[in-house]
Amino acid sequence: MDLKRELALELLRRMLRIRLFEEATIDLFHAGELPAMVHLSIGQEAAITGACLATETDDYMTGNHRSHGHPIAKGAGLDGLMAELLGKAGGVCKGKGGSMHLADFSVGSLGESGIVGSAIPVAVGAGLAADVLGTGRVALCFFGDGAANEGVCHESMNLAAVWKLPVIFFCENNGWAVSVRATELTSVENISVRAAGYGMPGVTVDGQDPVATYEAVAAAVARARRGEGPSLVEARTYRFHEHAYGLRVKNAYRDQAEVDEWWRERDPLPLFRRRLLDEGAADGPVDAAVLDAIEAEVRAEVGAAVEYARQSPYPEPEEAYRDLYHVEEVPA
Amino acid sequence: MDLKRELALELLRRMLRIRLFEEATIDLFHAGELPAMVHLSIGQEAAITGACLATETDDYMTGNHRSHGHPIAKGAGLDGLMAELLGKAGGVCKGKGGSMHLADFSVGSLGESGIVGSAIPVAVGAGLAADVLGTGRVALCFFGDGAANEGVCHESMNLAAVWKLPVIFFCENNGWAVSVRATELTSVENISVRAAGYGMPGVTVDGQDPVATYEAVAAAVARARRGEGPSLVEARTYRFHEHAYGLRVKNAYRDQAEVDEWWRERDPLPLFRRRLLDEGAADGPVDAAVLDAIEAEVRAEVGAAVEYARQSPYPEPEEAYRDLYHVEEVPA
Amino acid sequence: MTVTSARRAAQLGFLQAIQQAQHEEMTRDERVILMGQDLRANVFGAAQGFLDDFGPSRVRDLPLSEAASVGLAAGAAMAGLRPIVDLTVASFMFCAMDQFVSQVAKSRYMFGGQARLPVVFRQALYYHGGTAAHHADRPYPMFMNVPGLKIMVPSNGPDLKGLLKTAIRDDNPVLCFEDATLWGRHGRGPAPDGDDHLIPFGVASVPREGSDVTVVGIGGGVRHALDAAADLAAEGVSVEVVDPRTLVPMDWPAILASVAKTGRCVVVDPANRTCSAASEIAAHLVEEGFASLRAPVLRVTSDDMHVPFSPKLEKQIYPSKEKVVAAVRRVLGMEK
Amino acid sequence: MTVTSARRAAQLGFLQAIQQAQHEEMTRDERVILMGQDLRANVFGAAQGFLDDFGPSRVRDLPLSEAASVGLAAGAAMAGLRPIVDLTVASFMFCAMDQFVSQVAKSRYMFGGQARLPVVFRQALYYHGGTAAHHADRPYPMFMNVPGLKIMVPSNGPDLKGLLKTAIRDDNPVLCFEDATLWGRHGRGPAPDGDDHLIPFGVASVPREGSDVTVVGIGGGVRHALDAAADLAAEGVSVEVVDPRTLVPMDWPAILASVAKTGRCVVVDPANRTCSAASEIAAHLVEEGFASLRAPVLRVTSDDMHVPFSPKLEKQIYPSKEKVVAAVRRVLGMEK
Ligand SMILES: Cc1ncc(C[n+]2csc(CCOP(=O)(O)OP(=O)(O)O)c2C)c(N)n1
Ligand SMILES: Cc1ncc(C[n+]2csc(CCOP(=O)(O)OP(=O)(O)O)c2C)c(N)n1
Ligand SMILES: [Mg+2]
Ligand SMILES: [Mg+2]
Repeated sequence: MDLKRELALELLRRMLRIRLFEEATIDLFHAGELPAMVHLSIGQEAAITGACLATETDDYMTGNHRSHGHPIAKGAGLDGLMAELLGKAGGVCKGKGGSMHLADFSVGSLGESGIVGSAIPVAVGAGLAADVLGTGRVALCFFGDGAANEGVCHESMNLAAVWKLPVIFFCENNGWAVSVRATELTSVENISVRAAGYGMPGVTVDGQDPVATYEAVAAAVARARRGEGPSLVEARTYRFHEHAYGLRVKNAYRDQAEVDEWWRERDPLPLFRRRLLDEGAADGPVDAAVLDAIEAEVRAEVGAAVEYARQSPYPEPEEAYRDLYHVEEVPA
Repeated sequence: MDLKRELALELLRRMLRIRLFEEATIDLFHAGELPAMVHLSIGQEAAITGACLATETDDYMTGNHRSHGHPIAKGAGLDGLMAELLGKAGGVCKGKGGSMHLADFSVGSLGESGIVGSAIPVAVGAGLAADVLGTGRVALCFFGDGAANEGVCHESMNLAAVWKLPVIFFCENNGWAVSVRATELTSVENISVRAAGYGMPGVTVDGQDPVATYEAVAAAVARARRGEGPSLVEARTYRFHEHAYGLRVKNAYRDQAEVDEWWRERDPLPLFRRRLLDEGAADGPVDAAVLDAIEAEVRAEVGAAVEYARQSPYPEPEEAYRDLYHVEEVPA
Repeated sequence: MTVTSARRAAQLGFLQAIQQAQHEEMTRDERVILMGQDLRANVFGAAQGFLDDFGPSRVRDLPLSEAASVGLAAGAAMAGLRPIVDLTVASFMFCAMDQFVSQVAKSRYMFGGQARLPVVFRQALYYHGGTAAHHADRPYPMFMNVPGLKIMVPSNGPDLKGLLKTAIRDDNPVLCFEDATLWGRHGRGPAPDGDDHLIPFGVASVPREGSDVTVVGIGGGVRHALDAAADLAAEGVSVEVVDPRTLVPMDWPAILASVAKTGRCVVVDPANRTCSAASEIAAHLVEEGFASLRAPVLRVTSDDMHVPFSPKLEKQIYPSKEKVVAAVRRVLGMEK
Repeated sequence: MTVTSARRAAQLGFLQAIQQAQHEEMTRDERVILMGQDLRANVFGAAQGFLDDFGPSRVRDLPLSEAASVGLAAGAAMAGLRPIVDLTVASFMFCAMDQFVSQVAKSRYMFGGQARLPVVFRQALYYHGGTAAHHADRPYPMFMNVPGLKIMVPSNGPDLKGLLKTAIRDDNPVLCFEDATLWGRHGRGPAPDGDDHLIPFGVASVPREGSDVTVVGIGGGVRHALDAAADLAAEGVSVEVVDPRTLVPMDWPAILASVAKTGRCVVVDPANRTCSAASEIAAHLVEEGFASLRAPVLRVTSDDMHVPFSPKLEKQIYPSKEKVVAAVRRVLGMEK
């Protein structure tokens, strides 16, 4: 493959972080330790990771309810994220945000949004700040195929395009919005065709391929940094689990066979592992032991995060009454 | 021209109704008889009339703040509209709506909207009713180039497209949204290119040409009645007066030369008159006397409307407290 | 044992109430249609069998386009349908606020009475369950500030059914807020008979009579009021619980009459405190019932705070039985 | 004659107040940017010369995309700018309600304090001038129900200037509602000196002291309060007028102190009556100041009605001097 070894392995590492982190949340769910349902990105790791690694740590990012993968791929530490899911004081949002509202400003993650589509203009605003302040940063905006039909998505794209802001609109088209097939809610097959309506480039890539995704987003990032404005990148991917883990939908709405086939044929983790082994990186071969070592490292990291989260105390009740406003510290 | 005489003359008649009605409002404004500023459609009569005459009286319509032309072209009586502008009891909305909120349900006009873009989904809903009830009606939705950037416009187009509803989205692209040139607010030159993002046909026509507009909308209406779903028709036109008559904008924002050129070269009324005389209708020539007679008739109609409006009493104060809710008449 | 089972079988919960009301009214009137996100798969559990029974034209899954969905319903209503829109979670209403205010609430008035808008919007108040700030709003007071809407916030399944059926038959727009803390057993009540159970708007119920203090409860607040009343009865305090059931129109005569009797009032409202329904009730009481007030009207509301995620943080911000008991004691001068 | 001119020259109206506050703060801090519809052409009259003085990067015309505009400002604020957004007319805020609630108001809290949102949204309460229902809303009470926002509704140019400058320097989101009935001479007041005129939030002013009754006025309501006070003085009634100036935070101590003195209160609020700011003030007063109340707190608000177009219909629905006088008489027992 075209990527250098270091980058290729980092892609794998972050994909694994998402997968193993979320598998751990499944265990926590069954153990009754999760306070609420979680929306898993399992199956979508390649798209998310490919997109995030095409940005720098100080670039901005916003996302949605299916939120764990975004900050993980952007480089957030797992401890604070896991503690957040458990509603603990050590959570990245002090236990106040929870699964749908993760944010880690230290890696440019300005927040996920439980209101679908609602954080899209926030990313455009971050792009505006980068533009006005001349920092050279870009903003990466994750949204789903369902969110693409929200009005604010349209407004945001037009605004970013007309002002040529450094924004990458990244659509994780996983084929479904909860129980409804994307094509029943959206009047076009590929969201990327809408880019032409804003005079910006639009491209659809295989979201199960981290390299293809990385390359498409890297091109969009380069364009944005050159001051040429936003792009829309759509990654075709699939939601491997139920909309939210733990949700029981009354009527069956998607064929188990469809799900099984994606697991069997299109699981991004074995696919990428195989490819790394088969093709190697641009600067040399990759061997299985290295990959196994990475997996072991990530497994340990995730284990430590679960431990950290369990050990972290619950917030004090008064914590509920802090952070509504920023309050100027009175100098001593 | 391809149109039959009757239709061609009706196009002219309704264009004249708009023009002379609005010229009368200018006089009323200067006479201090108008309670508020008015948004004039002068210059846009061909687009509006071409669109409306492609529908039937019982088809639905919604519009915007630049509202007089729409109900006039749809066939509303001038008396009630003029009285409405004066806030009189004989107004089509009993004096409660005013210039920006005209409606005449008797001709399918479900209401103009002072909130720009806000009535777009209402038209889609009317289309839904037609579809569910099987009435065969269509809904014509007027909006401006500025409104095209409202989120609800996007949502409405997607919804109409995915449900294949009988809706014609009709954009009066007059090149300006108040003081800003459309191309500075909208990332594409032609709004119609956005249609592809919804999988519906999109076309741009010369909005100074009532025949071209009529034909484009007639095709869209036919398609809608066949159950094939919505279309987007964009008419390129121009706002001949200030955004609102009586508004004084502090800084000059458009060249007077540009305005003058439109008046001189592209005024739809003399253009259409000349064409009628030069080309005749499909079923025979048209002579000037007929056109003059129509103009005289319309002038009389408008004069009568002004008289009606002036004579109409103001509503009783209690009228302000009626119509908030529909109240079931108690049978005697 | 048999009696108990029979009594149990005759209980009506929130989800069945919705299911029944919608099914009966759609059967009764072909113009009634049902639209919502994830409706056909019945994700929220109150639309079982609708697609089969009424077909795809009348049972529709909406895209994530709340503003257009609300405007669509307004337009459809003006053109002859009687839509029910299931917006699922009340927090999503903000996306459609302009459509609620500018089209749904204003069209009839602005157009001088030409429009009729027989349309019902249903949404859950999805708080108290770890959903955090983006799903847990209780925004009905904001809509009370908008003229032209009717608003129901029922406290039990039978009321929900009866009011929802009335709402569907009303020619005016109705917002139906469903307090999700009542989805389970707390929302159950004796199942009404037949398919003609209609409850008029603007008529409060008095689920418990008393003489010392009036507690007005809204939605899930009624439960806390009743629980507090039971506890306080043990101490000899006689609490009257009034459930307005609809906030617009509000049954002012019933509330004023109760307070005229007791001279004291506590209002229990799950909404945020500032400009809450409780504020309105307190303001109205002091304006119209000042002479009968022997103590301040106290509001037991949610604190003015967003909803925190952590289970250790969330519940304290809401009204509770304990807070109601404390407020009743205060108005009775039983404690400072 | 010379004196009069000098006094006239030293008056500050609403539009100049905005112009000055924004210009001074943009000069002071490069991170402050100004965005709005039709700003560069200065359609609303408070942005003369800004494009020349601060350049196109910091002075931007927004498309008709209110939701994105508000979210954009939130994101820009989180990433280091200090945006001022001129939304022009408050009625357009509904289009962006989700962004106000879900992003602007909630982000700091939800993310555990990571976000700072130094952003100001300005909008006119554009009623009383024949604009009809779609432009004439006075929706600040709806936003009072949303925790996390600060809200100012000034009643004169000097206050507007001082509060707006404070707002721009605040690290929290502020909504600045500008009552358009004060755009002309009614909004003028003595021009403050220098470019350091800052008024803190949460501090009421008392434009007229009195002892018989407290009249709390909001925005344009202050004018009616003062006019009524002047009329009533002629009859020997001493009215104290309190102007909270900011509704969030509200200066409760000042309002309570005034009512503790007078024992009577009327609240004048141009918003719709139900769940108005007046309702909140009345509810709070009865809760915290019951002992000092000698009469019901009366609300003089707009009627719960949309704004009709006709000049013969519109004005009656709003508060007026006459309505305030009548309410004061009622609380003083001067008439039934
Ligand atoms: C504004 C809004 N509407 C509806 C919902 C309920 N909801 C949560 S996720 C979801 C589907 C989102 O689909 P998509 O954007 O494709 O994301 P995915 O879940 O497939 O990752 C819905 C309808 C919501 N949270 N916010
Ligand atoms: C939601 C909303 N935003 C802003 C305005 C103020 N406004 C009224 S008309 C207008 C421009 C509309 O432009 P366009 O849609 O092109 O219509 P045109 O006036 O050119 O006919 C604006 C900004 C409004 N009325 N509603
Ligand atoms: Mg999806
Ligand atoms: Mg225009």
